[in-house]
Amino acid sequence: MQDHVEDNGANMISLPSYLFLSFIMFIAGLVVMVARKNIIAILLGVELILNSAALNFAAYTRFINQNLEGNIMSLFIIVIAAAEAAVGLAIVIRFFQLKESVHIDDATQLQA
Amino acid sequence: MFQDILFICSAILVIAGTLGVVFSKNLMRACTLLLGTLFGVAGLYAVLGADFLAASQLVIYAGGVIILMLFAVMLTGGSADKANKFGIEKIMGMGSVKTYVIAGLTVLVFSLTIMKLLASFLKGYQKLDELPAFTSTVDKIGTMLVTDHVLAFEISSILLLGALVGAAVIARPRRG
Amino acid sequence: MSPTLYDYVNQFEAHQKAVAMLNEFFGTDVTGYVTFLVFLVGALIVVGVMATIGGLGTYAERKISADIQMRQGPNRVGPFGILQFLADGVKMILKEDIYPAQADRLLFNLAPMLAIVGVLATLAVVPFSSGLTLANLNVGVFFLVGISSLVGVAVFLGGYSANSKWSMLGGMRGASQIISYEVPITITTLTIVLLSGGLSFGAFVETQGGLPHQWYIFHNPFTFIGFFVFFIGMLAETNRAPFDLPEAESELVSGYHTEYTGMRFGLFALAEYIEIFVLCGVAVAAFLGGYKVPFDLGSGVIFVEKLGLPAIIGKNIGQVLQLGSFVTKTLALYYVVIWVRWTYPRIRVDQVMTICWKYLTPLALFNLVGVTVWMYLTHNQSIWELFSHLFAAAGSGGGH
Amino acid sequence: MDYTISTVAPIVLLPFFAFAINAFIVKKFTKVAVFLSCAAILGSFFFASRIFFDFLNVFATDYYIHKTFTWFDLSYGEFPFKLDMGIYIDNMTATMLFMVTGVASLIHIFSTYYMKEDARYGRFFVYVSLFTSAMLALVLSENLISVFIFWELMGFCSYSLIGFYYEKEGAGNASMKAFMTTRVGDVFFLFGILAIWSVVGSVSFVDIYAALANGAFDGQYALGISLATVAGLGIFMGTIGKSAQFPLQVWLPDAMFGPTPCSALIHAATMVAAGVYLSLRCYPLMEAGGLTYFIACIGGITAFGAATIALVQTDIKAVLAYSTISQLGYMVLGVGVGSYNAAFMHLITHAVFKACLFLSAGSVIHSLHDHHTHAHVQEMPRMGGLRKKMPFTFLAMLFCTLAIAGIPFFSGFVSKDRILGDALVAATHDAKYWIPSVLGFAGAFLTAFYMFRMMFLTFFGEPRDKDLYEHTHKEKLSWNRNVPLLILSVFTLGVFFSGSLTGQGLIKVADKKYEWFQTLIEKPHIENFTNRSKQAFGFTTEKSTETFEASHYDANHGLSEEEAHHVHHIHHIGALVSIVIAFSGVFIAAMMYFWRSWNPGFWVSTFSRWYRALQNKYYMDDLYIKGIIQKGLIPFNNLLAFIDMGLYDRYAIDGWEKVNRALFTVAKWVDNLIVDTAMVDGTGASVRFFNVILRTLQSGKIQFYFIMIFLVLAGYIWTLNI
Repeated sequence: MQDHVEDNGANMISLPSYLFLSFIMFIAGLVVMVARKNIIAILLGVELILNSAALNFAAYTRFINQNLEGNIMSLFIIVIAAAEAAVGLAIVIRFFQLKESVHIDDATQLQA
Repeated sequence: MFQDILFICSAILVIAGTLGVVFSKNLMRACTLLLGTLFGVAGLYAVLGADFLAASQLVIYAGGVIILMLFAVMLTGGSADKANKFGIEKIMGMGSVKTYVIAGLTVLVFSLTIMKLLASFLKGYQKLDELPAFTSTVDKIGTMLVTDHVLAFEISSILLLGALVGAAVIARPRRG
Repeated sequence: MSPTLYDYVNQFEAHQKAVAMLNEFFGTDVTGYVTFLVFLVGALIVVGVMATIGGLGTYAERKISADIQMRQGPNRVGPFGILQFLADGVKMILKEDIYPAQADRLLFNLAPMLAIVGVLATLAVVPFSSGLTLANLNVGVFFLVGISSLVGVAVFLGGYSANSKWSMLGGMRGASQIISYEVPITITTLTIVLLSGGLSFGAFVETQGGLPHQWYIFHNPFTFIGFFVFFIGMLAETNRAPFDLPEAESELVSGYHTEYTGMRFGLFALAEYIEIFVLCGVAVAAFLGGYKVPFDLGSGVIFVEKLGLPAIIGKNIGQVLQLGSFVTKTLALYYVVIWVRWTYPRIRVDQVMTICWKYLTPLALFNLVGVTVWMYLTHNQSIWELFSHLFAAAGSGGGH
Repeated sequence: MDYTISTVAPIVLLPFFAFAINAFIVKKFTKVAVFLSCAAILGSFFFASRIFFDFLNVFATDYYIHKTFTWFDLSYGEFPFKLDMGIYIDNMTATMLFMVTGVASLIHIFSTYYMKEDARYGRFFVYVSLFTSAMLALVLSENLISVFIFWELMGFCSYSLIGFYYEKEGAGNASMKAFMTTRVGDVFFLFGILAIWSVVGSVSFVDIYAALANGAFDGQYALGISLATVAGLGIFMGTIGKSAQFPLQVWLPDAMFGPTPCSALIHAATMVAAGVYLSLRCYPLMEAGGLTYFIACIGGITAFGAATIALVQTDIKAVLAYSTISQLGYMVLGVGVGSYNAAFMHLITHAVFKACLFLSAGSVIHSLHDHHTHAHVQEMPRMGGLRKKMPFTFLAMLFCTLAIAGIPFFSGFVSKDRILGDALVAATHDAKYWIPSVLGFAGAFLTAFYMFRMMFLTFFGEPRDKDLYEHTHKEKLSWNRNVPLLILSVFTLGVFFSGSLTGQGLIKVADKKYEWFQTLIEKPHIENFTNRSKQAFGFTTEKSTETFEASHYDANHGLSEEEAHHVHHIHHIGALVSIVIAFSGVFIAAMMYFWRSWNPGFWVSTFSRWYRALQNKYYMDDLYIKGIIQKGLIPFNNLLAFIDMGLYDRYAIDGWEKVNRALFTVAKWVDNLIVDTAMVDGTGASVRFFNVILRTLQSGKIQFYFIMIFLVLAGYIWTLNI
């Protein structure tokens, strides 16, 4: 972050380390999406996956082409995640009003 | 050195938070731990020099999404017969051995494929300190948003408006 | 990349010589460690002072309320009872730490820490003076808005995890109130971002001047309205009266911290008082000229040139003047906040939301548009500059 | 003045918008709707008068504005099929616009008085607005197709307004009759347009003029008849239908079922005149087709025959209707004898005085209210002596009657006298023109007679129906009744049209624009159009490239001194004759109906057969209904019905059914065995079989879908060779 830090030798921070972290987040998100039966928990998993994607964008753009396109992409991913969370949670709350449940397997009908 | 410390802290936060989200039996805690993950990601952005991105991550996730999630958990947590008064302990359907086994198998398959994909990427890249430092990204991002990416910018604003109205319409209480 | 406290320290020769000596002594580059130490010391000083100010805030609150209600207030411990807060602190530390039976222990412990962390993290960007800013981030305002929303999460978690009706209601009220009032506050701050052309507090302050007519509050009518929008939103953000619904003692016992005891409760209280100071500081930096001192005394150049002082001393005198200017204005605003609390009655929950969404948010949007139009039409001149042009034009016989 | 869309379009669009808005609001906001209609037509009048005075200012015979835009272009290769729309404004158009908007404005205002108590007060204005806009669009049209479109639109409005009082017995039939009769002419009109298209490849007036000047019609024959004749005849048939000329005049008297202002506007001033206007526009074509004598004969017959029928009518509006037919006959006669200018002048003057006559008649009818039957009275035998009750209406009607009768100093004299003079000139050149000109003079005599008969019967003498007379209120002046009458009756003075008091240049009034009408309105000089250039339509600001010098009145009409002397001589004779005729007609009418010295009953009993023939309109309605329709069309219809039902249905369709039944039995076997059993049931079975397999995939469990998505994604990535 600062110019004078370059002297100190930041040795471990490279693209693979970022890819590893984003991989962990992605796999965790996948597990949450598949294993959990609570709709909100599944939304948490979606957030994790979106974050791993955004992190990948930012990392690639920093390490490979040093421009800001990836940052912009990450920004849009964050925006979309916010919109997704709002609508998704609204649907969950509506679903709960109708079914008294947030279990994913209760969501079997397209119509109330 | 600062960057190393910040990176290690953030990475620990991310990994711990992520594992917490996966294995926590309590949804409220899972949400809180997700907050930790998101802060960690913000820290990772900061290490990358993407200061605006980090701040956006904080504002949007910490300020908006997580509180929204907590609200949702609280509003849907109480199912009379299966949980206590506020649904903290026994929020239903947090997964069983069976589901975790299925998920584990899926993950195994998927991680193998990803590893195959990434194998060639994972060697021979520059370290962060060998790269030119990023100066401020704010004004550049601002310029790019209203020049090159203005269409995406406007569309995302429409998307947000749609999400706002849609969420309000979907969640509003109805008679009957 | 952003100017920090270290940059300020690094510009003095003595520091550079000391670092060079240490390098020789240890035989290796110790710049990084010195930087770390400088930040550590700076951060400790700031946090310590702010904790003291937070403590003194409780004292001030009690004294001022007593003054308004024609009482004495605390007057036993120390002169004028000024050490009362220390006694309170000791009392809180010594008290028994109680967990409610069905509470969620992890979250119950986490909540006050989140609150204090969120507040103390904001101190990193508060511009006490041009030198004493821990990190003048490029995205300072954005960072502050984001990190301070941790307080909202903390309030919510605190209310939720205690497993009590009062706490629950208080936490919900607090969270909804905090995330709602972030909207007008952020939009109002955006007007200042537009005017100053930067997201950092440094940019905010440096584009203003020392004298009131150079402040952004008097820059144009819209910012004048904007200041009050900001101030009202600030009261709600910090759960101060008349927006103290989350901890309304007459309805909810004590709101989200009903079940908290001892130092955990203390942390919540401290966080609240420090947050008030921080937000007052933001208001000062954004609208009231920040650390600027009139007649450019803050840079210290005048002392060097007129009084012949050494450059380092002149600069430091300037810094002290800046610090004094900032703290004076902030404390004045702090006084107003307390004054408001003991003057206005509490409003209802629905009125809180009505004020936010039906009045403040549209007003803030109107201000944003208004400032944009103003900037377009007047080429970013303040109303006083326009007047002076007008009078100059009138003096020179009309025309532009 | 440069003409852009904003200066011309409002003339048409204002009434049209009034119509479009009123159509929706008329039921709830009648007053607003009426106000909108009146305001719209006044706005039109404003814009039209701008154009008119601009043209008057330029004062050049050949000045015209022609702007077009492409409506559609379906040209393919060398087959041009392109239709332009646009405006064509010359002096005639400008005058016509001014007249139509002016008369229509006054009639709108009068209608606010006349229709006030009517149950469908607002709806009347809706129709009238639509009609006005269609009429103005027709006048502005630059080609025959758009003329035809608006022509039919006017026909529809006329139909609606004739049937306006649909609860009245006969109104519905009358509207149907008007519509169907004019349709006969319109079919020929369409033929004419097609004939023109086949020769010229365009239907624009200027293109037609250019084609005529370039001789495009030379040598173009179809079945041995020149195409110019076919085209001219077709278009003139349109005129016959619309302007109620001799064979097709039967609809106009029945059209009087409509409200009187509508009769004034549509069936006197504008729509029926549109036919004559069209003939004048296409005059070079008629000339090239050699149709002038035919046209003159039709005009003469109509002028005289309608006048004879008018002699015996007792309904005040019927008299006016027949007089309208008769006057239209004069215009057509004018077209036929080459009196282009006078025919158009008669169109304008007639529009003014006939509108005024109808409005006055309406005023009379409106005042005469039979309190037994609760109906308005139109029968002249029940009137009489009304002069004292309604002096203002009497004066207005007197002026108009003087005008129509051809009394000097009035506009009718100026225009009709010129037509008759030109007819005499034509007769001296070619003896066969004696027939139409003599018919014209005879008609003029009859006109003076029957119009004054109407005046005397209505306004003079003793009231014949005392009861009715007693209940008639003395006329009160009201602005929306009397101002239109006043303005119209002032404009019956000839001086406005000729620039001199008498119309023969005896006393000049306006020196500068002296004889503006005769100077400005001339036959289209088709040789000017050979190298025509269109101006693009739209928001142009550039000035018209052509510059025109002001024309001057040429008393010799471009003829040599000697010929001009001859023509003037004949004109003087004609003027003298028509003055004598007019006054003798008035005198005889006065002898019969004012002084009552001569008994009209004597004439009735002497010529009783003729009288019956006249009362039955020469049996023409009977001829059409009993003769053509019952003897011709209905048997033909029956024949077609027999062919359809007796032959086609019985043999072709029923026979086909038998064949089908036979095929059906075969097909049934095939269907049952192969299609149903093997294919349909087999498909069902196979679907059921796969269903069992696929059902497990679509379980509705979203997490199963997640897994599938991830696995497919994984498989895809695995196959990537990076």
